[in-house]
Formats: sequence, structure tokens, C-alpha cells
Amino acid sequence: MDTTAQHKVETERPLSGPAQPATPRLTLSGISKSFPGVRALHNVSLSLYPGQVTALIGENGAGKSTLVKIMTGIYQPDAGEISIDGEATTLHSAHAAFGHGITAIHQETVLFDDLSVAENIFLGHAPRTRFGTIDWRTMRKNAREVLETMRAGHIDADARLKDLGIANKHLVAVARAMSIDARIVIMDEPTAALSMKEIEELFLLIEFLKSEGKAVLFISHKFDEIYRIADRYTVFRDGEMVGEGLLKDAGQNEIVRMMVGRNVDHIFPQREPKIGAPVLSVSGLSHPTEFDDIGFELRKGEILGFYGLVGAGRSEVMQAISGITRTSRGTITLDGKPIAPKSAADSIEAGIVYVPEERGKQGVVIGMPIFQNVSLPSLMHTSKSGVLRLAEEFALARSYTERLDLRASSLSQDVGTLSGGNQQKVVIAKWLATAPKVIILDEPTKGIDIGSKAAVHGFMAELVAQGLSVIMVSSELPEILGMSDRVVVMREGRIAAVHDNKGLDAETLVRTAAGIAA
Amino acid sequence: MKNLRKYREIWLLAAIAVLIGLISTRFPGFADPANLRQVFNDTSILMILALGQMVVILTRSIDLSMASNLCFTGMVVAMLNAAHPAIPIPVLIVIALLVGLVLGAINGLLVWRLNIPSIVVTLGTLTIYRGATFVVSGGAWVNADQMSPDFINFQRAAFLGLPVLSWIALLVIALFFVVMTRTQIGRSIYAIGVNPTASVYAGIDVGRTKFIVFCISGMIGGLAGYLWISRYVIASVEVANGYELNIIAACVIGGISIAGGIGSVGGAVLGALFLGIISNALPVINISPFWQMAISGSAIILAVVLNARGERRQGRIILRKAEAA
Amino acid sequence: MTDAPHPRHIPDRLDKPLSSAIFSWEALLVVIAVLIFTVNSFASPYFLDPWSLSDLTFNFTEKALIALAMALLIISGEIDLSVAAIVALASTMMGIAVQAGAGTPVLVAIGIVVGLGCGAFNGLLVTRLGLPSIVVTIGTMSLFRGIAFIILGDQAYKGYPESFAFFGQGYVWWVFSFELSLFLVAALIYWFVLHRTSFGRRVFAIGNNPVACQFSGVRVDRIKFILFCLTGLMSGIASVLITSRLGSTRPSIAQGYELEAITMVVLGGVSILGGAGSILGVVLAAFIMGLVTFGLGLLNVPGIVMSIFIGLLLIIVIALPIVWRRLREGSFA
Amino acid sequence: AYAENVKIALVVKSLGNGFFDAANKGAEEAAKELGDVEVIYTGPTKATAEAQIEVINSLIAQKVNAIAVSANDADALVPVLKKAMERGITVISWDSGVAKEGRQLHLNPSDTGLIGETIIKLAADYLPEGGDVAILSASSTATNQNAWIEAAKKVLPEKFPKIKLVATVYGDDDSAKSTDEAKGLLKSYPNLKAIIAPTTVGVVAAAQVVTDANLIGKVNVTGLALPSEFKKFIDNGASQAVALWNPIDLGYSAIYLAHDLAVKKEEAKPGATLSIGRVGKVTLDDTNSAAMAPPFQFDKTNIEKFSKIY
Ligand SMILES: Nc1ncnc2c1ncn2[C@@H]1O[C@H](COP(=O)(O)OP(=O)(O)OP(=O)(O)O)[C@@H](O)[C@H]1O
Ligand SMILES: Nc1ncnc2c1ncn2[C@@H]1O[C@H](COP(=O)(O)OP(=O)(O)OP(=O)(O)O)[C@@H](O)[C@H]1O
Ligand SMILES: [Mg+2]
Ligand SMILES: [Mg+2]
Repeated sequence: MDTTAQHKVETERPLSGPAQPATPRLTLSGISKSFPGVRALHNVSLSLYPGQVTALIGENGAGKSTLVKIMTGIYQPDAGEISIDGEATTLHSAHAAFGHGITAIHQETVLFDDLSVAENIFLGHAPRTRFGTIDWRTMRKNAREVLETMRAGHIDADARLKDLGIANKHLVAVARAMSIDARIVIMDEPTAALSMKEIEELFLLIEFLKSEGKAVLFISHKFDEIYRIADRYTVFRDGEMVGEGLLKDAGQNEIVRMMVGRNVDHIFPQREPKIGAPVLSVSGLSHPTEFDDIGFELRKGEILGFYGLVGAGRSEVMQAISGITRTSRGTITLDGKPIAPKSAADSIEAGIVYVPEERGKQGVVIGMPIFQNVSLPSLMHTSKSGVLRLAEEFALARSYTERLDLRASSLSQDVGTLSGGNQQKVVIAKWLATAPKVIILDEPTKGIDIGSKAAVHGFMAELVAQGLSVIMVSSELPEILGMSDRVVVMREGRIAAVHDNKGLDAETLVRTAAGIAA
Repeated sequence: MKNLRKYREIWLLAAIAVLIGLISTRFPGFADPANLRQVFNDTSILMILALGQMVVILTRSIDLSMASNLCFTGMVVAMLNAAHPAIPIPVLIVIALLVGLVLGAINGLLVWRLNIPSIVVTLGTLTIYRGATFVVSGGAWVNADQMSPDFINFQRAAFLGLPVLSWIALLVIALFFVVMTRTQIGRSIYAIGVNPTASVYAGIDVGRTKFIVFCISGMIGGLAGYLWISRYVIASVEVANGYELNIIAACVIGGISIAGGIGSVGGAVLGALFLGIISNALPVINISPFWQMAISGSAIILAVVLNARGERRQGRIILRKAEAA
Repeated sequence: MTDAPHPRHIPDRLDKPLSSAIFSWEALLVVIAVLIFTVNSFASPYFLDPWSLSDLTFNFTEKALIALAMALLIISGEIDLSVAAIVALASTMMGIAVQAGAGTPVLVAIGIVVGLGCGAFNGLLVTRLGLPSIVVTIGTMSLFRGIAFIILGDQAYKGYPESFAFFGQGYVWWVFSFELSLFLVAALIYWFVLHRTSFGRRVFAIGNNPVACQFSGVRVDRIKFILFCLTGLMSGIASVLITSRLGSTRPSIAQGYELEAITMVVLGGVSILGGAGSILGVVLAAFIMGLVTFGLGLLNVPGIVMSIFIGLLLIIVIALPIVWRRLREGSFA
Repeated sequence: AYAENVKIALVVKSLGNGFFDAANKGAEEAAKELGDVEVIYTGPTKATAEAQIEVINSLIAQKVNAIAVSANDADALVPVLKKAMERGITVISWDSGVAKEGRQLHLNPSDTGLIGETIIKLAADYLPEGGDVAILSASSTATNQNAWIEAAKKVLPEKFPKIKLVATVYGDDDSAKSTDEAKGLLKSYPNLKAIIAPTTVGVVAAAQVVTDANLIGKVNVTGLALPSEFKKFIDNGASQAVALWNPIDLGYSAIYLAHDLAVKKEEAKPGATLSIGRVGKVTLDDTNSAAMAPPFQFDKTNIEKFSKIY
């Protein structure tokens, strides 16, 4: 599969259109939206221009995704006006938004696992035969064409979506957006689950969309991406619009100040690592299909980074160490004693906790209050011979969530009503509360805004200073380089290299991860 | 895995062939075309009902009220026929479809507008519709003597060597096949089952589609109501009592996933046939009728175990992909 | 310089408006129960009689005992449709034991053990093979009752010992039957387990997100297995009661109990999708169903017409809060 | 002597069944004759013992004077009926009996042995050369049907040596199941000459199956049938003759007996002779059971007339 081919035609085109095109393609003004007990958006405005990329920036819970859902007809605003090409409209359903050529790649991938790629692209607007029935043959042909134009011809239009890798799924989502000849394309944190290579591909695509004159809304917490791809910015804070303009006129610090309301300088915490004896050692760990011969050591007070491209198998290894998936061979030793966890309960008891990366599915229990989420793995400590003690649960939940600067109205609030980033804080709090020896964080800052990121990093530094050991799985190079003492690089289910993080450079890491010789 | 899923119908067909083979060793006449035609005819109503249930299950819903709907509609048309024997049968069938549609629409509206889980709604209407049968009939039965000869004989008339009932079943199967594979609504039904959230984002009106699905199962229930009553020539409150579970069992055996999104018209038909063959064969191969229940129970468990095997996700197979690359 | 982030204080809980307590599910059920009770006592002169009221409890206690365990199972996101079949199979096994001359303690033990065994069988199929419980139990429903039919055929077992009759026919004190007393005690135990123990908490959590629970060190399969066993156990106990009450066993015993038990659970406010519900609600629902059927029975309304009322009650009680909320928000679509 | 009416509950196996509706007609007739009787016609819709118990519980609470029950289960009703008797309610069973300790007397529609013989004779009369016959019964737990089949089997060898009973199957009084079973019989026994269905539901299903299979004249359907439901199949020849006792008389007698025991304080003891209005007198045997008239036969000559009555 040749996905790395360069596409000269597109990249050589002049970037972005005129500085200030005459009419915005889409204008939102005075939009407000409340949920029971939460004011998600208050009187916000936003304009999208053809051939330009607008970045929407804001902390977790600032209301970005809510706005996306309003623009795509999924939520109805309580107040405000939407106009397209200068004409006021209401988007009373997703279908209506579709009809206006608005399409979105949502924060959560929302596609159909059990349907074919072609159907995923054309569901709802499939070509018809003259009898009015679906014309499967034309649909497949068109799907192949759309994928071709996106240079994603390697994706089989007849394949089931569930047999595709995550990056290809994203491409299908984009293909769907392309297939309706969208005029407005919205991307809500599209890069959060992608590796660097795939992010590059995505950027090429966005350039292509721009060149086609589409208006693009791009949401991300990563400033390097924003500065690379966007022309304009709009900043939200606590559901209100606090600034907008051209990116070339605004510096990062200025934007961060707008976003947080204070200065944040994200410098990785300065640590004086006091590395001790090995705490956890793994050797020869193998799984029939996912990974092979994994061996490494984690020492007391150490942060061990795990780097790799998405899909390298890091999460699977960590889940095996914490007893969630079964291995076929290999040994795990904790504090010199061999352990063989058969479930997460075993590993938590032994002192190893795994903070999963899929927050919604594996992390939070939506439908339950924050404090019950936090106490869930620690129930044996907050209860006495099986009988619950609420006061202790609240105390436990409070001490950890407040340290992570959780934004919530009360500890009895349903986690489901928190923004993505705040949910992530609950997830981290939950596993920290078990007082582990070894903590494995899988993409701990995925989807977390810059202020909270600093909090999480600071917290990690604090943890190791107290003598804990941390494994941090991350696909973000700055995070890996900024936080780890040593870096394990994984590629295709095997360990490719172990580097000491002294004078380690990004290039070496990327090369080992991708398997390209230096 | 793709293969197993693709060929599930073929596996089921093979299982049915083996079953027929086994029965034939004890009762040689069973595999005769004439007998198989009869088995098909005997199973027609179950097949039709299973198709109606299938579309509901595909959307992650369930319709427990189908058998009660059948009972109610059957009673209504039987009473109409008894009172006005002159009403032509096609008109009665249309009435049955409409009555069924109304009952289905009630389920659908409650699911759609009030967002009550379908299992709760239809658990309620399961008893309500059957009770309503008692109310409209005053508890009295309508028996063969009160029904007009046309009413009884319509489905029995032979047409090109098959009874009309079989033709109706074939027609319904063909209709469902086209709808489920070739129309927007059919594909939306699948999409909703696979991923409801994504369906909303894709512009499908999930609530309205569910409403439609319940209307379909309601109409099917109504149609089956007429067919059932005219077949068994008695309309009473107890008609098809508990049959809702047979319908669901047929779907399950046919590989329709209770979690929605997975299943096919062929599967539902074959699942119904499988059950039909068992209930047809047990009496003729001299297995005590007391075994019938345990056998179909085991068949259901076996089918769901096998289907789950086929559905099981095989992981992402990083290593093999790596080797292939 | 980074400004020090001030940790914000998060209160334990916000003061709930009184209205939310008034409109709670249990309150609604209490109102309905009182309403039906009042209507009944006006409609029939025979209703307000301690013995009548005591007789009324026999209509629901066996199903309600099953409903207690079923509530936990449904909260955890599973369901068991085979409970009535378990009752039949357990009763059949007790019948065999009677034929062999077993005494009362042995009979009770057999009923309970068979129930437990059937529950464990369901639990194993669901947790070990990862099958959907609704389908598994549709299968075992036919299987268990089918076995009862194979064993009994057209026979009936009778001749249960005198002392065995106590469970289904005896009184503990005055009008309080053994069945009712057992139900009240069981309800108390289930209430405590579900609402006051970490086990109960985990049951709720599993119903809301089983995967996250597994990652959080909750032994999801083990808990589900226990819940299936409990449901089987309660069915076994119900089987002892009903067999004792009827004094005989037939394979068709307890037909249709599964749907009635589930109706009780759902009417009691347990979410059929799992993750929410209360034992108090289930107990109230059991009494409401008993009151409705008995009240209408006193007016000689046929059972099938009563079932219309139960069906309507189920839908109305569930729809009411939704309609109410929509009307108040003025957003009735 | 009674200020208010005597309340007698006629509890049937299931509501809606034409047979029991006819019995209720007789009950009302008896009530009118007796003057001070109020009949409560009730029963479950599903023919199960549990449902019948709920019905009886509410009758006990209503303090009815007497309960006359056609039982879905001979044993399961005993405890609740005992309770009724303890509370001073007169309990009798009719049609389908309750075990001795659960009632004061039982009124059999006819003599069990006689019914067993009649159902075989109905088939044999039209099979001078003999041949294979099969029985399609109601539910496998139905007490009365089982007793009749037993009796039928007993008389077979001596009285009808040429008739061969090849199978007994159960249609559960469910028309769909009965149909399947009847079909199965025709398939498994190609030489079958008659289907005997001692149940009003099964006999209709079997006759319809024979009609559908174009076997009229080859397979004779017979058994116990309600003339109004079955006329069609006598007319079309699927059946030569069926039999039944008079359900109206049965309901009439049940009310009479219940009234006698409840009001006149007649004692039900072996050997006692009780009079039942226009029907005459019955004598109790040593299980306190009485039998009414022999089953009455319907064929082409009289079905027209009786189909108008019940
Ligand atoms: N369905 C809902 N019900 C209640 N509250 C909600 C709902 N959806 C969002 N909110 C609340 O609205 C606010 C805005 O959430 P939104 O998801 O738009 O944030 P976001 O800017 O996308 O954050 P993130 O960067 O974490 O994704 C949050 O306080 C969130 O808790
Ligand atoms: N084929 C796929 N289908 C669905 N989701 C996938 C697929 N491949 C990867 N993902 C998702 O992408 C994310 C990251 O991939 P995954 O965890 O599998 O890779 P990894 O190498 O094991 O871990 P990491 O991304 O931490 O390196 C996860 O949310 C995972 O569920
Ligand atoms: Mg968001
Ligand atoms: Mg991962």
C-alpha cells in the first residue's frame, strides 16, 4: 500500500484564498444552548469562509463540540441565528444540515462497523436505479472514485468497515464528507487518534478541500497543528466567544490567554529523577495475534515512555500486563515476585493500574455520579465488610478530583454531563485513588486542553517523586520527549528499540517507530 | 470470518438439509417434494412473522406484541366475516393489514415519541391487545361454522401447484428482500442497528424509522392474523398465545443478532423453516411430543452459540498484518 | 509565569429542589397504590377484610420473590426469561423426590438446589460464552420446561407430606402468611444488598458500562454469574412455595410467570436497559399488581381484562414522567 | 329464609369456550327456576390451575355461598378449595373433577367408562372391516380426557378386536398444535381410518385437516364435539358422527346440586340420592361422584336441530 506518496499537484497550489473573502459561507450569531444545569453556549458567533480553514479553540467543556452538533442539526439552539450564504435558515435535523452541504467528522468516530465502506460513504444519498431502488453497482463505482480522488484508493470499497484500521476509518469518514459535495466541512479533533504520518495525510486533504473552495472548521488542542493548517481562529471560553481573527496576527500566548483567561506556559515539569531498583519487569510476553516477545524493565521513580505509531500494539501490551487480555507466554515480575493477573481486579490488587485510552468505552461509567466513578476500583477501601461508607467515598473523590482541577458543579453530577476533557480527569482520578505502585497511562492527555495537560504532567511528576513508577503510552512526541526518562519504541507488535532520553531527538524516534533506517 | 458471515445462510441451509436427511432415515417420505412443499406451506405464517420481527430486531428493538396483534386482528376479521360474509376476501385482507398497522403504529408512536424502550412498550401491549380481543369478542369464539367458505378456502386454493398461502409467503419474502437490500429505508434499518448515534449523524431520523419498523411488524401481524384464523378455523382469545417467543426464536436461529444490525431475509426464512421442520417432523418420526420443547430449546441455544462463534471479533491481528506487509 | 491554578471546591451534592423528591418514581407508585386501594375499598364491600387482604398477597408473592432477584439482574443489564421454566423443573424434581419418599427438608433443599443449578447454567452460558442473555434464556426456557415435560409427560406428582404444605399455605402470625413474611424479609435483604453494599454498587455500575467496570477491576462476569444464580435460587424458592401451595406438580406449572415478574420489575422503575432502579419500587409494583388483580377479581372481572389494566398501567406509569417533563418544558415534539 | 340471593359461582376451565358458555345457559335456567340464586359465571382465560386459584381466591373473599368448578387440575385446586370449605363455602366440582378431599361432590357429565367406550364405538360403527385409528387428545394433563382414553383402551381388545389404536397425541386444546398433530398422524399412518378427538377443540382441528388433505371418505373424524361448532364437518362428510352430553343440562345440574348443598343443607355422602329439577335424580357413589346421562350421538339426521341449541 502506497499511502506515503507525495502529491505535488495539491501541495504546490497557492495556499489559502484572499485574506478576507467577501461573504462568509456560514454565519452563526447569538447562539445559546443550555442543558439541564449547564450553560454550554451563550451568545456565541462564528463565521466560516470559503477556501479557508477556521480553527475553533477552547478549553475542555468550552462548548466546541456542542456548537458542531448545532451546526450539523443534531442539537437545536435555544436562541440565535444560522445563515448560509447570507440567508437565514434553521437546521432542524441532521438531514437538513446535510442538504445544505454541511458535513462533519465528529469527535467520536461515528460510522457503521458492520456495513461496507461504500455504504458508509453513501448511506442516505445512494445512487438509485430507475425503479428507485439502490444501485449498488454505481454506488461501489462512485465510492472507488471518491477514494481515488482522496488518494485513498488502497481502501477496498467492498470491505466491512470493522476490518479497517483506525486511520483508514477516518479516511472513510472524510470520503463521506467529500461524497456529498459538501461546502462546509467540520472536523472535531480529527487528529486525536492519528499518528504523525496519518496526520500529514489528513493535512494534505484539508489543503485539497481548501483548494476546492470549501469552508473548513478545524477543532484541535494542538497548537502546532492549528498554526500549520488554519487561516483564522475563534476562541471560546466557558461557552462564550472571547476572540477571533487571523492566525497570522495572533501569537500562541495571546490565544492561550484568551482561552484560559490567564497565562499558561506549558513547560514540562523540571524533575530530578531519583531512579531506584526495578519494580516491574516483563520478559518474553507474547500474544497469539497482537504482540510478540515483549520485554522491558520499569524502575522505581521512573517515567517510561512507550512510543509508536497508532496500532503498534502498545495498548494491547499494557492491557495484557494489567490482566485485561490474556497472553500466551511470558512472565511479569512485580517487586521481584512473579505475578499472573487474570483480570484487572488482580492487577489492581497487586498494585498495577491501567488508565485506558478509550475514555467513553473503557474509562467512565456514564449514568453514575462522579464520586461513584472515582471510588469504583477502590470500593474495598471505602466500604467495610461490603457495606458502603459514603463519607469516605466523597472524601476520596474530592481529594483526587480537586487536585486535577476538575470542573463540575458537584460530585454527585453524572459524569456523562461533563465535557470530554473533564471526563478524562475523572478517569485519571479514579485510578490514582487506588494508590498503586505502578501506573500505566495510555494516552493520558488525549483530548485534554493545554491547562489541564500541564496539570496532568505536573501530577505525573509528583507521583514519581513520591516513588511511584509510571508507564506513559503516548503518540505525542513532545509529551514523550518532555516527560519520559526512557522511551520504548514499538513497531508492529514488537519492541523496536529502547532509548535513554538524554539527547534523544524526535527524528530518531519517528524513524524507529516507522521502521525507516537512519 | 467474512466468509462465515457471508455464508451463514448456506450453513443454515446445510443444517436443514442434514435435518431432513436424518428425518428421512426414520420416515422415508419426508424428503418428497410434495411433502416439502407442504412443510413450506405449514411454515409460511411463521416465516412471514419472522420477517416482520426481523426488521424490528435489526433496529435493536423487539416486538413482543406480534402474537397478540395476530390474535386481535384475526378475531376482528373473523367477526367481520361471520357478521358480513359478503365482504370479499381481498377487502378483509386489506382490513387485516390496516388493523395490524394501527396496532403497530401504537407501539411505534410510544417508542418514537416517548422514547420508551420497545421491550417495555410491547410487553404492555402484549397483554393489552390480547385483552382487547376478549373485549371485542365478549370472550366468545368464532368457529369454523360461522366463517364463510371463501374465508376458509382462499389460502387453500391451489395456484400453479402451490396453495395461495405459500404464494403469499413467497411474495412477502420477495418484498422484504427488495426492501432490505435495495431501498433507502431498508438500509437505514440496518444502519440504525449497527450504530444509532452514527445514524443520527448521517441524517437518518432514528425515531421515525423505528416507527416505520413497528408499522411493518404490525401489518405483518395483521396479515398473519387473517392467515392464522382462516388456517386453523377458530378465533379465540388464546390464539397464538406465547407464539411471540417462537417468532423470536426463528429469528435467533436464523442468525439475526438481538443486538441489531446483523441479519438477513434469507436467515429469517431459514430460521423459521428450521423450526417448522422440527414441529412437522416430530409427530411423524414418533418422538414423543413431550420432547418437542426440549429439542427446540436446545436448537435455539446451539444456534446462538454457533452464531456467536461466527460473530466473534478476531482482534486486530497486528502481528499477521506486520508479516503480510 | 504560570498562574497557580486554584483548586476549586466541588460540593458533594447540590441541594435538590423538593419537587424532584415529590416526582420520584417511588412517590408516584405510592400515590398509585393508595389510589387503587381507595378505589377498591369503595368498589367492593369485601375488600377491607384482613383475611381478604391476606389472600390477595398469594396472587403475587411467588412472582415478586423472583422479581427481587430479576431486578438486580436487569439492573446489571441482563435478563432471565427462563424463571418460570425453572420453577417447573424444580417442582418436577421435588415431585420425583416425593415419589422416592423424601421428607420436607430434602424437598426444600432439592427445590433450591435445582433452581440454583438452572441459574448457574444460564449464568455460565451468558458469561463464559458471552451470549446475549435474552436469547440464551429463551432457549433455556424451552429446555428446562421441556425436560419437565419429558420427565412428567402426562403425569402429575402429588402426595407431598403434610408438613410441606406450610410453605405455601401456612401462616406465621394472624393473617401474615409464610409466603408474605418470606417476601418481606427477602425484600429487606435485597434492598440492603443493592443499595447499601459495594456488591450492589457494582451491579449498578455494570449495568451502566460493563467494559469500564472490567477495566476498573470489577469482576463483571463473576457478578453476573452470581446474579443469574440468585435469580435461579429465587425461582427455586418460588417453586417450593407454589408446589406447596398447589400440593402437586405438573410440567405446565407457573406458565407465563416470567413476563409477570419482568412487568413487576419494570413497573417498579427499573430501567430495562440496565443501570437504574430500586427495590422499593419493585416491592411497591408487586403490591400494586396484586391490588389491581384482586380488586378487579372481587368485581369478577375476567383475568384477561385485568391484564389490560396492568399493561396500561405499565405504559402509563412509564410514560407519565416523560410526558410531564415535556409538557413542563413545553417541548412536546 | 334468605334476605339476599344465594351466590353460586360457576367456575369454568376457561372463558370463551362454547361448551362452557352453553353450560352457563343451563346454570341461568336453574337460577331462574330456583328463584333466589345469583350465578357468577367466571373462570380464567388461560386454562391453568394457577389462574383458576386466583379466581377462586377472589370468590372466597366475596363470601359466595357455593362454588361449582370444572377443574384445570384435579390436585392443584385442592388446597384453595379446602380453604373455601373451611370458610363455610359449599364446593362441588362438575365436568372435570377435583380430588375427593377438595370438594363435597363431583358431577360427572357421564360415566367415564361409557365415554371411553362411546368414542371408540363412534369410530368402529363406520369401520366394519376394522383398521387403524388414532386419538388426538387435549392437553396431556387433562384429567377427564386421560381417564376416558384409559377406559377406551380397556374396552378395545374385547369389544372391538378389529380396531387397532396406533397412536395417542396431544394437541393441548390449542388449534394450531392440534392441527400439527393431526397432520402428523395422517403422514405417519397412511392407513389411518379414523381420528378420535375427545375434545371440542381438537375435533374441529382434525376435521379441518382431513378436509384440507382431501381425505374425506377415507379418514373419519370423530370424538366429542359441540354440534354448533361441528355441524359443518358432518355436513361435508369429514365426520360421520360425534357425541357429547348436554352441556346445558350439566350447568343446570351443577347449580341445582350446589344450591341443594348450600341452602337445603343436604349432605353429600355415598349412596345419597339428590334430585336435580327437570333432569331427575342422581345417586352418589363411594367417592361422592355422580354421573349424568350417557353421551348423546350427533349425525346427519339430528345435527341441524342441535346445532341451534348448543
Ligand atoms: N448532552 C449533554 N447534556 C448535558 N450537558 C452537556 C451535554 N453535552 C455537553 N454538555 C456540557 O456542555 C459543555 C460543553 O461541552 P462540549 O462537549 O461542547 O465541550 P468541548 O468544548 O467540545 O470540550 P472538549 O474539548 O473536552 O471536547 C460541557 O460543560 C458539557 O458538560
Ligand atoms: N482497526 C481498528 N478499529 C477500530 N479502532 C481501532 C482500530 N485500530 C485502532 N483503533 C483505535 O485506535 C486507537 C489507538 O489504536 P490502538 O490502541 O489499537 O493502537 P496501539 O498501538 O495498541 O495503541 P497506541 O495507539 O496507544 O499505540 C484506539 O482507540 C483503538 O481502539
Ligand atoms: Mg469536544
Ligand atoms: Mg492505544
